[in-house]
Amino acid sequence: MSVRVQEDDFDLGAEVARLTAGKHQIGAIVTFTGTVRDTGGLKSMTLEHYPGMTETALEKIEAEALRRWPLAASLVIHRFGTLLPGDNIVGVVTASPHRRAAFEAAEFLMDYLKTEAPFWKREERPDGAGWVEHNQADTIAREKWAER
Amino acid sequence: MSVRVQEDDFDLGAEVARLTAGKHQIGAIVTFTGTVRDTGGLKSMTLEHYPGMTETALEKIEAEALRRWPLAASLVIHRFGTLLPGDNIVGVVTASPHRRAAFEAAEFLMDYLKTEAPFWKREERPDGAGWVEHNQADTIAREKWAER
Amino acid sequence: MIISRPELPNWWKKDETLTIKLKYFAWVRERIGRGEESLTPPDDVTTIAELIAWLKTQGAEYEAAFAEADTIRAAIDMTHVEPSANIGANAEVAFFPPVTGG
Amino acid sequence: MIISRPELPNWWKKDETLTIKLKYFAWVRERIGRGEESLTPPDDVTTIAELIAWLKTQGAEYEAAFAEADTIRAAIDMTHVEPSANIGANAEVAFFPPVTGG
Repeated sequence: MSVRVQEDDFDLGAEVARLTAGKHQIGAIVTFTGTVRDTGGLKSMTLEHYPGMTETALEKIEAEALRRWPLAASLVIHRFGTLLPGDNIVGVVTASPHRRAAFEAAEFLMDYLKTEAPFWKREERPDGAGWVEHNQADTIAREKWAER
Repeated sequence: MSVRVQEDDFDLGAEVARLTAGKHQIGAIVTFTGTVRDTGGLKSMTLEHYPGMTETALEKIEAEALRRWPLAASLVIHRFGTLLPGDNIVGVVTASPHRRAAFEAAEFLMDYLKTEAPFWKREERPDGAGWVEHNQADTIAREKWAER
Repeated sequence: MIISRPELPNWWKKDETLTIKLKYFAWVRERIGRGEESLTPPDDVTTIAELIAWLKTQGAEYEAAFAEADTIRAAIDMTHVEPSANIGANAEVAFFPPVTGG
Repeated sequence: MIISRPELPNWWKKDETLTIKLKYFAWVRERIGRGEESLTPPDDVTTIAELIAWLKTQGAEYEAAFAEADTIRAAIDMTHVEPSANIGANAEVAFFPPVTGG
Protein backbone atom coordinates (compact mmCIF):
# COMPACT_ATOMS: atom_id res chain seq x y z
CA MET A 1 0.00 0.00 0.00
CA SER A 2 2.58 2.53 -0.97
CA VAL A 3 3.96 4.48 -3.90
CA ARG A 4 7.46 5.78 -4.43
CA VAL A 5 8.81 8.25 -6.97
CA GLN A 6 12.59 8.19 -7.01
CA GLU A 7 15.74 8.59 -9.07
CA ASP A 8 17.38 5.50 -7.58
CA ASP A 9 17.04 1.99 -8.92
CA PHE A 10 14.87 -0.55 -7.09
CA ASP A 11 14.98 -4.29 -6.39
CA LEU A 12 11.55 -5.89 -6.65
CA GLY A 13 12.85 -9.20 -5.28
CA ALA A 14 13.82 -7.46 -2.04
CA GLU A 15 10.54 -5.50 -2.02
CA VAL A 16 8.52 -8.71 -2.39
CA ALA A 17 10.46 -10.33 0.47
CA ARG A 18 9.77 -7.29 2.66
CA LEU A 19 6.08 -7.02 1.69
CA THR A 20 5.28 -10.70 2.22
CA ALA A 21 7.43 -11.49 5.29
CA GLY A 22 5.28 -13.27 7.85
CA LYS A 23 2.09 -12.86 5.82
CA HIS A 24 0.93 -16.44 5.35
CA GLN A 25 -2.47 -15.62 3.89
CA ILE A 26 -1.12 -14.25 0.62
CA GLY A 27 -0.81 -17.15 -1.83
CA ALA A 28 -0.18 -15.12 -5.01
CA ILE A 29 2.34 -12.38 -5.77
CA VAL A 30 2.66 -10.67 -9.15
CA THR A 31 5.41 -8.23 -10.09
CA PHE A 32 5.73 -6.09 -13.17
CA THR A 33 8.97 -4.40 -14.18
CA GLY A 34 9.11 -1.91 -17.01
CA THR A 35 12.58 -1.32 -18.45
CA VAL A 36 14.11 1.11 -20.94
CA ARG A 37 13.75 -0.66 -24.27
CA ASP A 38 16.35 0.03 -26.91
CA THR A 39 14.25 0.31 -30.06
CA GLY A 40 17.41 0.91 -32.10
CA GLY A 41 20.21 3.35 -31.35
CA LEU A 42 18.80 4.70 -28.11
CA LYS A 43 21.52 6.36 -26.01
CA SER A 44 19.48 7.27 -22.96
CA MET A 45 16.00 8.21 -21.83
CA THR A 46 15.08 11.06 -19.51
CA LEU A 47 11.90 10.90 -17.48
CA GLU A 48 10.41 14.23 -16.47
CA HIS A 49 7.57 14.29 -13.98
CA TYR A 50 5.32 16.67 -12.07
CA PRO A 51 6.47 16.47 -8.45
CA GLY A 52 3.52 16.42 -6.11
CA MET A 53 0.99 15.45 -8.74
CA THR A 54 2.91 12.26 -9.51
CA GLU A 55 2.58 10.96 -5.96
CA THR A 56 -1.07 12.05 -5.77
CA ALA A 57 -1.89 10.36 -9.08
CA LEU A 58 -0.14 7.11 -8.14
CA GLU A 59 -1.84 7.04 -4.76
CA LYS A 60 -5.24 7.51 -6.42
CA ILE A 61 -4.51 4.68 -8.87
CA GLU A 62 -3.40 2.40 -6.05
CA ALA A 63 -6.47 3.26 -3.95
CA GLU A 64 -8.67 2.37 -6.92
CA ALA A 65 -6.90 -1.01 -7.29
CA LEU A 66 -7.42 -1.69 -3.57
CA ARG A 67 -11.11 -0.84 -3.95
CA ARG A 68 -11.48 -3.30 -6.82
CA TRP A 69 -9.39 -6.27 -5.70
CA PRO A 70 -8.68 -7.97 -2.33
CA LEU A 71 -4.99 -7.10 -2.09
CA ALA A 72 -2.88 -8.04 0.92
CA ALA A 73 -0.06 -5.78 -0.29
CA SER A 74 0.76 -3.48 -3.16
CA LEU A 75 3.61 -1.25 -4.24
CA VAL A 76 4.27 1.11 -7.13
CA ILE A 77 7.77 2.51 -7.73
CA HIS A 78 8.43 4.89 -10.61
CA ARG A 79 11.82 6.37 -11.44
CA PHE A 80 12.60 9.75 -12.97
CA GLY A 81 15.81 11.27 -14.34
CA THR A 82 18.14 9.90 -16.99
CA LEU A 83 18.16 6.14 -17.57
CA LEU A 84 20.06 3.81 -19.90
CA PRO A 85 18.78 0.95 -22.09
CA GLY A 86 17.90 -2.01 -19.87
CA ASP A 87 17.44 0.16 -16.77
CA ASN A 88 14.34 -0.25 -14.64
CA ILE A 89 11.69 2.47 -15.08
CA VAL A 90 8.68 1.25 -13.15
CA GLY A 91 7.98 -1.55 -10.70
CA VAL A 92 4.64 -2.84 -9.48
CA VAL A 93 3.95 -5.52 -6.86
CA THR A 94 0.53 -6.95 -6.00
CA ALA A 95 -0.17 -9.69 -3.48
CA SER A 96 -3.49 -11.40 -2.90
CA PRO A 97 -4.95 -14.68 -1.70
CA HIS A 98 -6.04 -15.26 -5.33
CA ARG A 99 -3.82 -15.27 -8.40
CA ARG A 100 -6.41 -13.74 -10.69
CA ALA A 101 -6.80 -10.73 -8.40
CA ALA A 102 -3.02 -10.27 -8.22
CA PHE A 103 -2.65 -10.47 -12.01
CA GLU A 104 -5.59 -8.18 -12.74
CA ALA A 105 -4.59 -5.57 -10.17
CA ALA A 106 -1.01 -5.42 -11.47
CA GLU A 107 -2.17 -5.00 -15.07
CA PHE A 108 -4.75 -2.40 -13.96
CA LEU A 109 -2.08 -0.42 -12.07
CA MET A 110 0.15 -0.36 -15.17
CA ASP A 111 -2.68 0.53 -17.58
CA TYR A 112 -3.84 3.41 -15.36
CA LEU A 113 -0.34 4.61 -14.62
CA LYS A 114 0.37 4.77 -18.37
CA THR A 115 -2.54 7.20 -18.90
CA GLU A 116 -2.81 9.03 -15.54
CA ALA A 117 0.61 9.44 -13.95
CA PRO A 118 2.33 12.67 -15.06
CA PHE A 119 5.57 11.31 -16.53
CA TRP A 120 7.05 12.22 -19.90
CA LYS A 121 9.80 10.30 -21.67
CA ARG A 122 12.45 11.99 -23.77
CA GLU A 123 14.63 9.75 -25.91
CA GLU A 124 18.21 10.80 -26.55
CA ARG A 125 19.61 9.40 -29.82
CA PRO A 126 22.86 10.07 -31.67
CA ASP A 127 20.96 12.37 -34.07
CA GLY A 128 19.15 14.34 -31.35
CA ALA A 129 16.47 14.09 -28.70
CA GLY A 130 12.70 13.85 -28.93
CA TRP A 131 9.68 13.38 -26.70
CA VAL A 132 7.98 9.99 -26.87
CA GLU A 133 4.46 10.28 -28.23
CA HIS A 134 1.55 8.90 -26.29
CA ASN A 135 0.71 5.38 -27.44
CA GLN A 136 -2.97 5.11 -28.36
CA ALA A 137 -2.85 1.43 -27.33
CA ASP A 138 -2.35 2.63 -23.74
CA THR A 139 -5.59 4.60 -23.82
CA ILE A 140 -7.39 1.57 -25.25
CA ALA A 141 -5.82 -0.70 -22.61
CA ARG A 142 -7.11 1.62 -19.92
CA GLU A 143 -10.63 1.62 -21.30
CA LYS A 144 -11.06 -2.10 -20.74
CA TRP A 145 -11.16 -1.38 -16.98
CA ALA A 146 -14.10 1.03 -17.22
CA GLU A 147 -16.83 -0.04 -14.82
CA ARG A 148 -20.16 -0.59 -16.52
CA MET B 1 12.79 -20.76 -22.06
CA SER B 2 13.28 -23.31 -19.34
CA VAL B 3 11.44 -25.27 -16.68
CA ARG B 4 12.74 -26.57 -13.37
CA VAL B 5 11.24 -29.03 -10.93
CA GLN B 6 13.09 -28.95 -7.64
CA GLU B 7 12.88 -29.35 -3.87
CA ASP B 8 14.98 -26.25 -3.21
CA ASP B 9 13.64 -22.74 -2.85
CA PHE B 10 14.13 -20.19 -5.65
CA ASP B 11 14.77 -16.45 -5.92
CA LEU B 12 12.82 -14.87 -8.76
CA GLY B 13 14.64 -11.54 -8.34
CA ALA B 14 17.94 -13.28 -9.12
CA GLU B 15 16.32 -15.25 -11.96
CA VAL B 16 14.98 -12.05 -13.53
CA ALA B 17 18.42 -10.42 -13.29
CA ARG B 18 19.98 -13.45 -14.98
CA LEU B 19 17.29 -13.73 -17.69
CA THR B 20 17.33 -10.07 -18.65
CA ALA B 21 21.05 -9.24 -18.33
CA GLY B 22 22.21 -7.48 -21.48
CA LYS B 23 18.84 -7.91 -23.22
CA HIS B 24 17.82 -4.33 -23.99
CA GLN B 25 14.86 -5.20 -26.21
CA ILE B 26 12.73 -6.56 -23.39
CA GLY B 27 10.73 -3.68 -21.92
CA ALA B 28 8.31 -5.70 -19.78
CA ILE B 29 8.91 -8.42 -17.19
CA VAL B 30 6.18 -10.14 -15.22
CA THR B 31 6.75 -12.56 -12.37
CA PHE B 32 4.26 -14.72 -10.55
CA THR B 33 5.01 -16.38 -7.22
CA GLY B 34 2.64 -18.89 -5.68
CA THR B 35 3.15 -19.47 -1.95
CA VAL B 36 1.76 -21.88 0.62
CA ARG B 37 -1.31 -20.14 1.96
CA ASP B 38 -2.30 -20.82 5.54
CA THR B 39 -6.07 -21.12 5.29
CA GLY B 40 -6.26 -21.71 9.06
CA GLY B 41 -4.21 -24.13 11.13
CA LEU B 42 -2.08 -25.47 8.29
CA LYS B 43 1.10 -27.11 9.62
CA SER B 44 2.73 -28.03 6.31
CA MET B 45 1.97 -28.98 2.73
CA THR B 46 3.53 -31.83 0.78
CA LEU B 47 3.69 -31.68 -2.99
CA GLU B 48 3.83 -35.02 -4.77
CA HIS B 49 4.56 -35.08 -8.48
CA TYR B 50 5.10 -37.49 -11.38
CA PRO B 51 8.81 -37.26 -12.19
CA GLY B 52 9.36 -37.21 -15.91
CA MET B 53 5.80 -36.26 -16.82
CA THR B 54 6.09 -33.07 -14.75
CA GLU B 55 9.00 -31.75 -16.82
CA THR B 56 7.35 -32.86 -20.08
CA ALA B 57 4.06 -31.19 -19.14
CA LEU B 58 5.74 -27.93 -18.08
CA GLU B 59 7.83 -27.86 -21.27
CA LYS B 60 4.69 -28.34 -23.38
CA ILE B 61 2.92 -25.52 -21.52
CA GLU B 62 5.90 -23.23 -21.97
CA ALA B 63 6.20 -24.09 -25.68
CA GLU B 64 2.52 -23.21 -26.11
CA ALA B 65 3.06 -19.85 -24.41
CA LEU B 66 6.02 -19.14 -26.71
CA ARG B 67 3.87 -20.01 -29.73
CA ARG B 68 1.17 -17.57 -28.63
CA TRP B 69 3.18 -14.58 -27.39
CA PRO B 70 6.43 -12.88 -28.44
CA LEU B 71 8.48 -13.72 -25.37
CA ALA B 72 12.14 -12.78 -25.05
CA ALA B 73 12.52 -15.02 -22.00
CA SER B 74 10.44 -17.33 -19.85
CA LEU B 75 10.95 -19.53 -16.83
CA VAL B 76 8.79 -21.90 -14.81
CA ILE B 77 10.03 -23.29 -11.48
CA HIS B 78 7.89 -25.68 -9.45
CA ARG B 79 8.88 -27.14 -6.11
CA PHE B 80 7.95 -30.52 -4.64
CA GLY B 81 8.36 -32.03 -1.18
CA THR B 82 7.24 -30.65 2.17
CA LEU B 83 6.73 -26.89 2.47
CA LEU B 84 5.64 -24.56 5.27
CA PRO B 85 3.10 -21.72 5.24
CA GLY B 86 4.56 -18.76 3.35
CA ASP B 87 7.05 -20.93 1.43
CA ASN B 88 7.33 -20.51 -2.33
CA ILE B 89 5.64 -23.25 -4.39
CA VAL B 90 5.79 -22.04 -7.97
CA GLY B 91 7.55 -19.23 -9.82
CA VAL B 92 6.92 -17.96 -13.32
CA VAL B 93 8.84 -15.27 -15.23
CA THR B 94 7.85 -13.87 -18.63
CA ALA B 95 9.67 -11.12 -20.51
CA SER B 96 8.51 -9.42 -23.69
CA PRO B 97 8.80 -6.14 -25.55
CA HIS B 98 5.11 -5.58 -24.69
CA ARG B 99 3.56 -5.58 -21.24
CA ARG B 100 0.28 -7.12 -22.32
CA ALA B 101 2.11 -10.13 -23.80
CA ALA B 102 4.14 -10.57 -20.61
CA PHE B 103 1.03 -10.37 -18.39
CA GLU B 104 -1.05 -12.69 -20.57
CA ALA B 105 1.71 -15.27 -20.99
CA ALA B 106 2.36 -15.40 -17.23
CA GLU B 107 -1.33 -15.85 -16.44
CA PHE B 108 -1.64 -18.45 -19.22
CA LEU B 109 1.32 -20.42 -17.83
CA MET B 110 -0.24 -20.46 -14.38
CA ASP B 111 -3.73 -21.38 -15.61
CA TYR B 112 -2.36 -24.26 -17.71
CA LEU B 113 0.03 -25.43 -15.04
CA LYS B 114 -2.87 -25.61 -12.55
CA THR B 115 -4.77 -28.04 -14.79
CA GLU B 116 -1.99 -29.88 -16.70
CA ALA B 117 1.11 -30.27 -14.54
CA PRO B 118 1.01 -33.50 -12.48
CA PHE B 119 1.34 -32.12 -8.94
CA TRP B 120 -0.82 -33.00 -5.98
CA LYS B 121 -0.99 -31.09 -2.71
CA ARG B 122 -1.48 -32.77 0.65
CA GLU B 123 -2.25 -30.53 3.60
CA GLU B 124 -1.00 -31.56 7.01
CA ARG B 125 -3.12 -30.16 9.86
CA PRO B 126 -3.10 -30.82 13.60
CA ASP B 127 -6.12 -33.14 13.16
CA GLY B 128 -4.68 -35.10 10.24
CA ALA B 129 -3.71 -34.86 6.59
CA GLY B 130 -5.81 -34.62 3.44
CA TRP B 131 -5.40 -34.17 -0.29
CA VAL B 132 -6.41 -30.80 -1.69
CA GLU B 133 -9.35 -31.10 -4.05
CA HIS B 134 -9.12 -29.73 -7.56
CA ASN B 135 -10.57 -26.24 -7.72
CA GLN B 136 -13.20 -25.98 -10.45
CA ALA B 137 -12.26 -22.31 -10.88
CA ASP B 138 -8.89 -23.49 -12.23
CA THR B 139 -10.57 -25.49 -15.00
CA ILE B 140 -12.72 -22.47 -15.86
CA ALA B 141 -9.65 -20.20 -15.84
CA ARG B 142 -7.94 -22.52 -18.29
CA GLU B 143 -10.91 -22.55 -20.64
CA LYS B 144 -10.67 -18.83 -21.30
CA TRP B 145 -7.44 -19.53 -23.27
CA ALA B 146 -9.11 -21.97 -25.69
CA GLU B 147 -8.40 -20.91 -29.25
CA ARG B 148 -11.54 -20.41 -31.27
CA MET C 1 -9.70 37.01 -12.80
CA ILE C 2 -12.92 36.93 -10.85
CA ILE C 3 -13.69 33.87 -8.80
CA SER C 4 -17.38 33.23 -8.43
CA ARG C 5 -18.13 32.80 -4.74
CA PRO C 6 -21.87 33.09 -4.20
CA GLU C 7 -21.52 33.46 -0.45
CA LEU C 8 -19.51 36.68 -0.78
CA PRO C 9 -21.06 40.14 -1.43
CA ASN C 10 -20.52 41.68 -4.85
CA TRP C 11 -18.32 44.54 -3.59
CA TRP C 12 -15.81 41.88 -2.39
CA LYS C 13 -15.55 39.97 -5.69
CA LYS C 14 -14.41 42.96 -7.69
CA ASP C 15 -11.24 43.18 -5.66
CA GLU C 16 -10.32 39.52 -6.08
CA THR C 17 -8.24 39.69 -9.24
CA LEU C 18 -6.08 36.61 -8.90
CA THR C 19 -2.69 35.53 -10.00
CA ILE C 20 -2.50 31.97 -11.34
CA LYS C 21 0.52 29.77 -10.76
CA LEU C 22 1.30 28.06 -14.07
CA LYS C 23 3.46 24.97 -14.61
CA TYR C 24 4.59 23.54 -17.93
CA PHE C 25 6.06 20.11 -18.68
CA ALA C 26 7.85 18.27 -21.50
CA TRP C 27 7.58 19.98 -24.89
CA VAL C 28 5.08 22.53 -23.59
CA ARG C 29 7.79 23.65 -21.16
CA GLU C 30 10.43 23.65 -23.90
CA ARG C 31 8.31 25.74 -26.29
CA ILE C 32 7.37 28.30 -23.64
CA GLY C 33 10.95 28.39 -22.43
CA ARG C 34 10.29 28.08 -18.70
CA GLY C 35 8.88 25.51 -16.29
CA GLU C 36 6.69 27.81 -14.25
CA GLU C 37 5.51 31.36 -13.89
CA SER C 38 2.75 33.42 -12.29
CA LEU C 39 0.32 35.35 -14.52
CA THR C 40 -2.73 37.51 -13.95
CA PRO C 41 -5.24 36.96 -16.77
CA PRO C 42 -8.16 39.35 -17.27
CA ASP C 43 -11.33 38.89 -15.22
CA ASP C 44 -13.28 37.13 -17.98
CA VAL C 45 -10.84 34.18 -18.08
CA THR C 46 -12.49 31.55 -15.86
CA THR C 47 -11.94 28.18 -17.60
CA ILE C 48 -8.95 26.23 -18.91
CA ALA C 49 -10.11 26.79 -22.51
CA GLU C 50 -10.35 30.56 -21.90
CA LEU C 51 -6.94 30.58 -20.26
CA ILE C 52 -5.38 28.83 -23.29
CA ALA C 53 -7.10 31.27 -25.67
CA TRP C 54 -5.76 34.22 -23.66
CA LEU C 55 -2.21 32.75 -23.36
CA LYS C 56 -2.06 32.38 -27.16
CA THR C 57 -2.34 36.19 -27.39
CA GLN C 58 0.58 36.72 -25.00
CA GLY C 59 3.50 35.94 -27.30
CA ALA C 60 4.98 33.66 -29.94
CA GLU C 61 6.19 31.13 -27.36
CA TYR C 62 2.59 30.55 -26.15
CA GLU C 63 1.32 30.44 -29.72
CA ALA C 64 3.86 27.71 -30.48
CA ALA C 65 3.15 25.78 -27.29
CA PHE C 66 -0.62 25.80 -27.71
CA ALA C 67 -0.72 25.47 -31.53
CA GLU C 68 -1.93 21.87 -31.26
CA ALA C 69 -4.39 22.56 -28.44
CA ASP C 70 -5.98 19.12 -28.90
CA THR C 71 -2.81 17.36 -27.80
CA ILE C 72 -2.41 19.40 -24.62
CA ARG C 73 -3.66 18.18 -21.28
CA ALA C 74 -4.34 20.31 -18.23
CA ALA C 75 -4.43 19.83 -14.49
CA ILE C 76 -5.82 22.12 -11.80
CA ASP C 77 -4.29 21.65 -8.39
CA MET C 78 -2.67 18.40 -9.56
CA THR C 79 -5.86 16.80 -10.86
CA HIS C 80 -6.50 16.13 -14.57
CA VAL C 81 -9.29 18.38 -15.88
CA GLU C 82 -11.25 19.02 -19.10
CA PRO C 83 -10.90 22.34 -21.00
CA SER C 84 -14.29 23.41 -19.62
CA ALA C 85 -13.09 23.18 -16.01
CA ASN C 86 -13.32 26.33 -13.89
CA ILE C 87 -10.13 27.66 -12.41
CA GLY C 88 -10.63 28.21 -8.68
CA ALA C 89 -9.02 30.75 -6.40
CA ASN C 90 -5.26 30.35 -5.84
CA ALA C 91 -5.19 27.47 -8.33
CA GLU C 92 -2.06 25.84 -9.67
CA VAL C 93 -2.67 25.18 -13.36
CA ALA C 94 -0.41 22.83 -15.32
CA PHE C 95 -0.18 22.22 -19.07
CA PHE C 96 1.54 19.18 -20.59
CA PRO C 97 1.41 16.65 -23.44
CA PRO C 98 -0.38 13.31 -22.94
CA VAL C 99 1.61 11.34 -20.38
CA THR C 100 4.11 8.67 -21.46
CA GLY C 101 5.45 7.12 -18.25
CA GLY C 102 5.54 3.50 -17.16
CA MET D 1 -3.50 -57.49 -24.20
CA ILE D 2 -3.55 -57.26 -27.97
CA ILE D 3 -2.11 -54.18 -29.56
CA SER D 4 -3.76 -53.34 -32.84
CA ARG D 5 -1.01 -52.87 -35.41
CA PRO D 6 -2.58 -53.07 -38.87
CA GLU D 7 0.78 -53.41 -40.56
CA LEU D 8 1.55 -56.69 -38.75
CA PRO D 9 0.11 -60.11 -39.74
CA ASN D 10 -2.52 -61.69 -37.43
CA TRP D 11 -0.33 -64.60 -36.30
CA TRP D 12 2.05 -62.01 -34.75
CA LYS D 13 -0.56 -60.15 -32.72
CA LYS D 14 -1.62 -63.21 -30.76
CA ASP D 15 1.82 -63.55 -29.24
CA GLU D 16 2.00 -59.94 -28.09
CA THR D 17 0.53 -60.30 -24.60
CA LEU D 18 1.99 -57.30 -22.87
CA THR D 19 2.82 -56.28 -19.40
CA ILE D 20 1.77 -52.73 -18.52
CA LYS D 21 3.79 -50.56 -16.19
CA LEU D 22 1.33 -48.85 -13.86
CA LYS D 23 1.94 -45.77 -11.71
CA TYR D 24 -0.37 -44.33 -9.06
CA PHE D 25 -0.27 -40.91 -7.42
CA ALA D 26 -1.80 -39.06 -4.46
CA TRP D 27 -4.90 -40.76 -2.98
CA VAL D 28 -5.01 -43.32 -5.81
CA ARG D 29 -1.55 -44.44 -4.68
CA GLU D 30 -2.61 -44.42 -1.02
CA ARG D 31 -5.74 -46.51 -1.66
CA ILE D 32 -3.92 -49.08 -3.80
CA GLY D 33 -1.08 -49.16 -1.30
CA ARG D 34 1.81 -48.85 -3.76
CA GLY D 35 3.20 -46.29 -6.19
CA GLU D 36 3.87 -48.61 -9.10
CA GLU D 37 3.60 -52.16 -10.32
CA SER D 38 3.59 -54.22 -13.52
CA LEU D 39 0.43 -56.12 -14.49
CA THR D 40 -0.62 -58.28 -17.42
CA PRO D 41 -4.29 -57.72 -18.16
CA PRO D 42 -6.22 -60.12 -20.46
CA ASP D 43 -6.05 -59.63 -24.22
CA ASP D 44 -9.42 -57.86 -24.48
CA VAL D 45 -8.27 -54.94 -22.34
CA THR D 46 -7.17 -52.32 -24.86
CA THR D 47 -8.39 -48.94 -23.52
CA ILE D 48 -8.01 -47.01 -20.27
CA ALA D 49 -11.72 -47.56 -19.47
CA GLU D 50 -11.31 -51.32 -19.99
CA LEU D 51 -8.18 -51.35 -17.86
CA ILE D 52 -10.01 -49.60 -15.00
CA ALA D 53 -12.94 -52.04 -15.28
CA TRP D 54 -10.54 -54.99 -15.11
CA LEU D 55 -8.49 -53.52 -12.22
CA LYS D 56 -11.69 -53.16 -10.17
CA THR D 57 -12.02 -56.97 -10.28
CA GLN D 58 -8.49 -57.49 -8.98
CA GLY D 59 -9.02 -56.72 -5.29
CA ALA D 60 -10.57 -54.43 -2.69
CA GLU D 61 -7.72 -51.89 -2.95
CA TYR D 62 -8.48 -51.31 -6.66
CA GLU D 63 -12.19 -51.21 -5.98
CA ALA D 64 -11.59 -48.47 -3.39
CA ALA D 65 -9.19 -46.54 -5.62
CA PHE D 66 -11.46 -46.56 -8.67
CA ALA D 67 -14.81 -46.25 -6.84
CA GLU D 68 -15.19 -42.67 -8.03
CA ALA D 69 -13.97 -43.35 -11.58
CA ASP D 70 -15.15 -39.90 -12.71
CA THR D 71 -12.61 -38.16 -10.54
CA ILE D 72 -9.66 -40.22 -11.77
CA ARG D 73 -7.38 -38.98 -14.53
CA ALA D 74 -5.08 -41.11 -16.65
CA ALA D 75 -1.88 -40.63 -18.59
CA ILE D 76 -0.29 -42.94 -21.14
CA ASP D 77 3.45 -42.46 -21.53
CA MET D 78 3.24 -39.21 -19.54
CA THR D 79 0.51 -37.62 -21.65
CA HIS D 80 -3.01 -36.93 -20.34
CA VAL D 81 -5.55 -39.18 -22.11
CA GLU D 82 -9.31 -39.83 -22.17
CA PRO D 83 -10.81 -43.12 -20.91
CA SER D 84 -11.33 -44.20 -24.52
CA ALA D 85 -7.58 -43.97 -25.30
CA ASN D 86 -5.87 -47.11 -26.58
CA ILE D 87 -2.98 -48.42 -24.54
CA GLY D 88 -0.01 -48.95 -26.85
CA ALA D 89 2.76 -51.51 -26.62
CA ASN D 90 5.12 -51.13 -23.66
CA ALA D 91 3.04 -48.26 -22.32
CA GLU D 92 3.46 -46.63 -18.94
CA VAL D 93 -0.04 -45.98 -17.63
CA ALA D 94 -0.61 -43.62 -14.70
CA PHE D 95 -3.73 -43.02 -12.62
CA PHE D 96 -4.19 -40.00 -10.38
CA PRO D 97 -6.72 -37.47 -9.07
CA PRO D 98 -7.19 -34.12 -10.88
CA VAL D 99 -3.97 -32.17 -10.44
CA THR D 100 -3.65 -29.48 -7.76
CA GLY D 101 -0.21 -27.92 -8.21
CA GLY D 102 0.73 -24.31 -8.68
